[in-house]
Amino acid sequence: MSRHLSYAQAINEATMIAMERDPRMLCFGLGMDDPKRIFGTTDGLVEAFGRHRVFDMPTSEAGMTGIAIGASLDGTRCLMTHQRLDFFLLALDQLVNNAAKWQYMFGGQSSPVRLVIRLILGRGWGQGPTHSQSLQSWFAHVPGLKVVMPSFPGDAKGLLLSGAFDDNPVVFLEHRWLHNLQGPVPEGDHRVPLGKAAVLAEGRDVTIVSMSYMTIEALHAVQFLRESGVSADLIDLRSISPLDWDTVLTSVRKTGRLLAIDTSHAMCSVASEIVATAAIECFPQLKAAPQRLTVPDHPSPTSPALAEHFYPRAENIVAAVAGLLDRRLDPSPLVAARTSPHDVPGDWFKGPF
Amino acid sequence: MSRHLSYAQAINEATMIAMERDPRMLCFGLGMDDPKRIFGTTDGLVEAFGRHRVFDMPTSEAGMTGIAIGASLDGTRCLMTHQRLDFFLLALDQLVNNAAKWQYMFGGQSSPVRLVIRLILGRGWGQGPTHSQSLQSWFAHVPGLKVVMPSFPGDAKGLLLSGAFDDNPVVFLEHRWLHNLQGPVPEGDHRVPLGKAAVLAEGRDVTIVSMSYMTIEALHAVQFLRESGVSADLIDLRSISPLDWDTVLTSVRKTGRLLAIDTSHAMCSVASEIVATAAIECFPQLKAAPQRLTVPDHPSPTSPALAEHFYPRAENIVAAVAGLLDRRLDPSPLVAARTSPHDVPGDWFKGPF
Amino acid sequence: MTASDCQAAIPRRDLLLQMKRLRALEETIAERYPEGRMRCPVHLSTGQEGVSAAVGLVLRPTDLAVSGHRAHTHYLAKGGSMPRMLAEIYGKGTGCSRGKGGSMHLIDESVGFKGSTAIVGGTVPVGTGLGLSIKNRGTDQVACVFLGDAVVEEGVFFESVNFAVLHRLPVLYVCENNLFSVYSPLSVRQPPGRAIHEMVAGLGIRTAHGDGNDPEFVYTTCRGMVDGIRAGHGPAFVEFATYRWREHCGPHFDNHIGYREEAEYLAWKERDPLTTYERRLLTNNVVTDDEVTAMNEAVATEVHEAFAFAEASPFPAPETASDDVFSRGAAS
Amino acid sequence: MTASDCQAAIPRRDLLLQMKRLRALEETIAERYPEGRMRCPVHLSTGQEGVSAAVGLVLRPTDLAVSGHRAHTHYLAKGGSMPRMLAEIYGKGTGCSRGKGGSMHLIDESVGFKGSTAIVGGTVPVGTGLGLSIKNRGTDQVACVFLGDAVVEEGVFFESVNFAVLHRLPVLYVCENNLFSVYSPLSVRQPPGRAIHEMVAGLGIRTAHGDGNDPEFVYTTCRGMVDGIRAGHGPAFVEFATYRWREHCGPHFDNHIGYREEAEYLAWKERDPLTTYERRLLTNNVVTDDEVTAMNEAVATEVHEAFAFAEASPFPAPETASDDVFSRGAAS
Ligand SMILES: Cc1ncc(C[n+]2csc(CCOP(=O)(O)OP(=O)(O)O)c2C)c(N)n1
Ligand SMILES: Cc1ncc(C[n+]2csc(CCOP(=O)(O)OP(=O)(O)O)c2C)c(N)n1
Ligand SMILES: [Mg+2]
Ligand SMILES: [Mg+2]
Repeated sequence: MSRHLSYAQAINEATMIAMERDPRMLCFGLGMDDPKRIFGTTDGLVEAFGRHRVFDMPTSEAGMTGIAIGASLDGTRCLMTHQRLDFFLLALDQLVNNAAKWQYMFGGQSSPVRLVIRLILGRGWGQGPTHSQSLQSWFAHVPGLKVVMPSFPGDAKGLLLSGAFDDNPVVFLEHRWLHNLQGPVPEGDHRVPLGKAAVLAEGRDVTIVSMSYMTIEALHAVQFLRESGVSADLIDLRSISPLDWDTVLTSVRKTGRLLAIDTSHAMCSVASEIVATAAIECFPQLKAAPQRLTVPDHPSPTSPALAEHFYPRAENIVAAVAGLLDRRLDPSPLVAARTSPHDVPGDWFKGPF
Repeated sequence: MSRHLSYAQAINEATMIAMERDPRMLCFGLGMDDPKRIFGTTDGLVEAFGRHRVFDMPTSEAGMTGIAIGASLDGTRCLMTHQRLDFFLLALDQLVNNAAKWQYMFGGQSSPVRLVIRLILGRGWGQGPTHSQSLQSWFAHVPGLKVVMPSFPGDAKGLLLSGAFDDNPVVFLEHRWLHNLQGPVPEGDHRVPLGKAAVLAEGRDVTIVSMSYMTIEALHAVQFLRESGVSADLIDLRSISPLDWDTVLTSVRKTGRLLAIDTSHAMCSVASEIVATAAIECFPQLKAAPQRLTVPDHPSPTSPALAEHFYPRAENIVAAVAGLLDRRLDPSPLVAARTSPHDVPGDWFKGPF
Repeated sequence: MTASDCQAAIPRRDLLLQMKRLRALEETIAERYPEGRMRCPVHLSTGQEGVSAAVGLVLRPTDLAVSGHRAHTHYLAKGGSMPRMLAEIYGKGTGCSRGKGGSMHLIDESVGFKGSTAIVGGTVPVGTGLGLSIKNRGTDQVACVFLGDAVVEEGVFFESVNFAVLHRLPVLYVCENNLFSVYSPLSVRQPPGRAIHEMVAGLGIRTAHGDGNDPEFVYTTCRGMVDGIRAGHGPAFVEFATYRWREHCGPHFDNHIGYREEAEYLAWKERDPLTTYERRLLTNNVVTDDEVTAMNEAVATEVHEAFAFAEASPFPAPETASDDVFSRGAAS
Repeated sequence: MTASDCQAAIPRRDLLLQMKRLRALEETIAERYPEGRMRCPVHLSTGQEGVSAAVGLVLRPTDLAVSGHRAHTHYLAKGGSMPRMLAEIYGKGTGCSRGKGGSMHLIDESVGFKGSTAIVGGTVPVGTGLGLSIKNRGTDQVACVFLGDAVVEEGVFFESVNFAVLHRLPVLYVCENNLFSVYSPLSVRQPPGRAIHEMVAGLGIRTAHGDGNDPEFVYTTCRGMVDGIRAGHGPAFVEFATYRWREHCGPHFDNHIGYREEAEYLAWKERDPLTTYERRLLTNNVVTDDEVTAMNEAVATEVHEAFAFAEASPFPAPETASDDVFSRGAAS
């Protein structure tokens, strides 16, 4: 059965189920049990499972990541949350030199590292340069990590549960602008396999590959394109690593045209990887130069006046597709239909973070 | 005037010149003034400039990076060295959240961050999973950083001097297998501009883009190809960020065939970026699917029996070019000509690190 | 200098005036934030002004300082421009960081404020590095690092202090212990019985600690430490007990949401560094009622003008969004 | 239990035997390394065996341990397989990490050795996390973290100890202070007058310290701490003075290259934990000459056989290079 829940509620429900299924699993992070409950995603956890399993922690991102790794090596699954990805840069040594390599460097003779790290991607209301980084390409570059970026509540639940019961470190990237998004969420121990993309729309003319919040923008664009007589495959990656190349490349071979969208900068991005792999693998079928759409090559500025043009939106997607098809399309109705200010995801977002 | 020096000597000479030119500049890192002098690269520095300007440090990679940033903001240039890139993962918060963003997040109202960070890339003699990472794509993904990977002594000197006198943070990646490489090195304050690639060979059939130690392998391959009647453009990137797109794309437009070589894993790599950008920018001129050559998608194993096939070598480059041209080429003479074991760069390398 | 000289040297009226400026600014931000025109996170220091004001008066304009996310009062107390700070919070092109940084990324190098950033602990080594450079230049400047009680949980704090002690750097670490990190009390972050200053003393640094609500105590304590630093005695760490009145981030009060008690807040408010100090100076005839009125007016005008400036300033031109990724400084 | 009971409980012959095993293994590696068949960095612990041997005997097989780059003797003392460790150093498929890890990445979970890694300080939080899990499981196991004097310069060390104290985790931190990090003396890394155990005590952890050349002292000190940990008293930190006889990495002596004095080395060698302890046990008639001879023979045989195993073992098949990036463990 499937009801509508918000993305935050879906994460909450997945966590509840995982914690119930594995009575030793731990949940921790700054503010884990504080009044805000990490944007509602950890509501009710400490009440259900107690302070020994659900706890706040010192501001020690590196140490706590290593502690999570150690606990997991003794059979204690850990789910750790950081309110911004940006804070987790302090812990990359532990993630990359330990978590990602532990199986490999001990030749598979070790217990598994059963660790999910939730990292929230900030945007809007002046989050600025140190609260809005989106480093999926870094994580994807590292062998031994699994990386997911769900766009919808159902996938958030399903990927979090699959991650929690995977025997490898999983980086779970959730976009702040998705927390309030409503959608159908299956009940119970619903799993979405790691490494499988979702095809959200099917078409002939172009393949659009997207992730996380950008998939929402892409959905608007695809609808507009459809109304303009352009039919698109829209692939929501869900998993960044392993990446579902079958689905992506099959679509590119069919349409011959690719637009890869990313929440980060272009250089060495996931979008670049998708363009590169498509060029390598689908060269004979390509009908036009593949394209990518990313944020510009500078940090996110704080002023709303500067941030306004930083993030690509549906109209930019339409424009890119128009370029791929060498057609004229006027996306201004998309812009005109918008009601909330550009620096908030919707009226529910009251700032300040 | 130009004499032959080793790559390590070239780094040493550049450092000497920079330290002389700027009497406030500091040089520090673990083992900076120890008997080994960081593979000889810091010979004579402490004797010439004293312990106040050239010093060893606590094993505190994160803190010392922030300290370097702070000193530079007060007008004190810093050159910091780490004996392996892998150790520097501890300092990424300081590099990315501070050094890279400092100019931008203060709207250009700050003093410059004048900081060069030398990171040595390990390989061979069982360096294994935690002593051989090559994360140029991470650095290149971050706006605000400059990244160089010189392949030859002259460029090492010229890029280190340009980096030292640049007004931005520069990551200088030097491959352990290059330290003993001999080559012409101009005397004096020789600068190689950041952001300019070098064209090492000119040809019609294929563009090979390479970096760091892989350029040495590529040179062997290009010579073999020439003898086999295949003429290649060989572009040595030197700078990874900013990347010299003009040179790369002009060549790809000319030859229509691209092989991008990398010292790291494929996913979200610099090689992927080059393939992607070429596909986007040079699509009409491409005659064959572009290719890339990287290390496989697992950490570097320690056992020589396992490491043997981890690193691509000249014969793999030849094979990739053969594929691009749809020709048969037998690179076995290249392999047969080799004398030293595969896990050392030459007889000078005595291990253990 | 005798103890009474030192007493005599306390700039009492400046302490009061400075606290008034900081309080008025923070409270006016709180008042106007709900208008939705300051579109970035703000971390207000209402209640903690005693520390900022005193440290700011101990430091000279040539001294350097860095801070973290809660930096408004550090910035102002160090001499930073109020209009430019406010313009920054409004996202305007006249902002101290030209709209790129917002409330958490403030700078004014003309008065030695070298920057505040938003990563907990992130500027501790940066400030330490300022000290390294000062030491090498051989001046008697001091680098001041403002930090919260959560910062001492970050490893980089220990790395920085260890280096400062090792090299006897002229750095003053000022820890404002306000008992909380966001909504997390000390009890979930640090062991029972921990005194931060004692733990830090174990690294070999000189320390002092005491009541952050008493600006004269803060002033004399820091003054003593800074004199020692200028005299080459190496770094010092001072911890002051204080309390943040409003919510962690944003303009509201939040004693009702469950992480702390209204009573606790009221007890601290009772010991308000500003009003208690004003009473004390009036009682002791250091200032007169008229002088206080004049101060209040001057402060109100300053704050009013700063808001007027911020509001009237234009937004930065969109095409400036990509400026300043790299330094414009010419290569030398 | 009285002090004399505790004395009586010291496993003297085991201490001697264990030190002999560790010494023989390290020295044979040193002897044979120049053959060029152990093609990975090796960090030998010759001279430091007193600590490893004693801690290994204090710990139970069910206790857990982690270590860093210099881990051979920790691994063996915890009960790790000598042949499989050597095979690992030879890069063989029979190695404890099947050739993936080499000398710096050792594991033997069957005896509770949960892994050693090469990043300074990298396993300190990992060992602390083992303690968290043990505590939650409610057993009386102990997690032991071996570390060097440079590790306490890494921020993650403080973060880990702070958390261990906060949550009263069953963790024993064993610091072998051998005065150097590679070629860098303590004087360039930590302030003069610093006693590591004192600094760490500031975090609120129980500490002890003393002579690492006296295996009985190490044994009784750690035994006391571990008993306390098992009784729920929370973590402990012990520091032992010791000395690495050979070069930092590799098989040679390096007292001539300029970073330390031959005389210093000789003074420490004079106090060799192995030979002095052997003399002491002989003098006190705890062991006889014949027993010592038998021990020596047993150790020589064990080491010989371990080398024979390592040398005879096949290299791993090339296609296994890509195995084990991810865990094979079935998803549950
Ligand atoms: C590395 C990092 N972790 C977490 C955060 C989220 N965060 C922002 S402010 C803050 C509280 C810090 O507390 P404290 O240092 O005591 O300063 P206070 O807010 O009390 O002034 C936290 C945890 C952050 N910005 N950076
Ligand atoms: C993070 C990091 N920095 C630097 C190194 C290089 N390194 C390898 S071993 C070592 C010495 C560590 O000294 P100590 O902890 O005292 O151990 P010892 O070698 O004396 O046993 C160093 C600095 C490293 N491996 N990791
Ligand atoms: Mg606080
Ligand atoms: Mg040591």
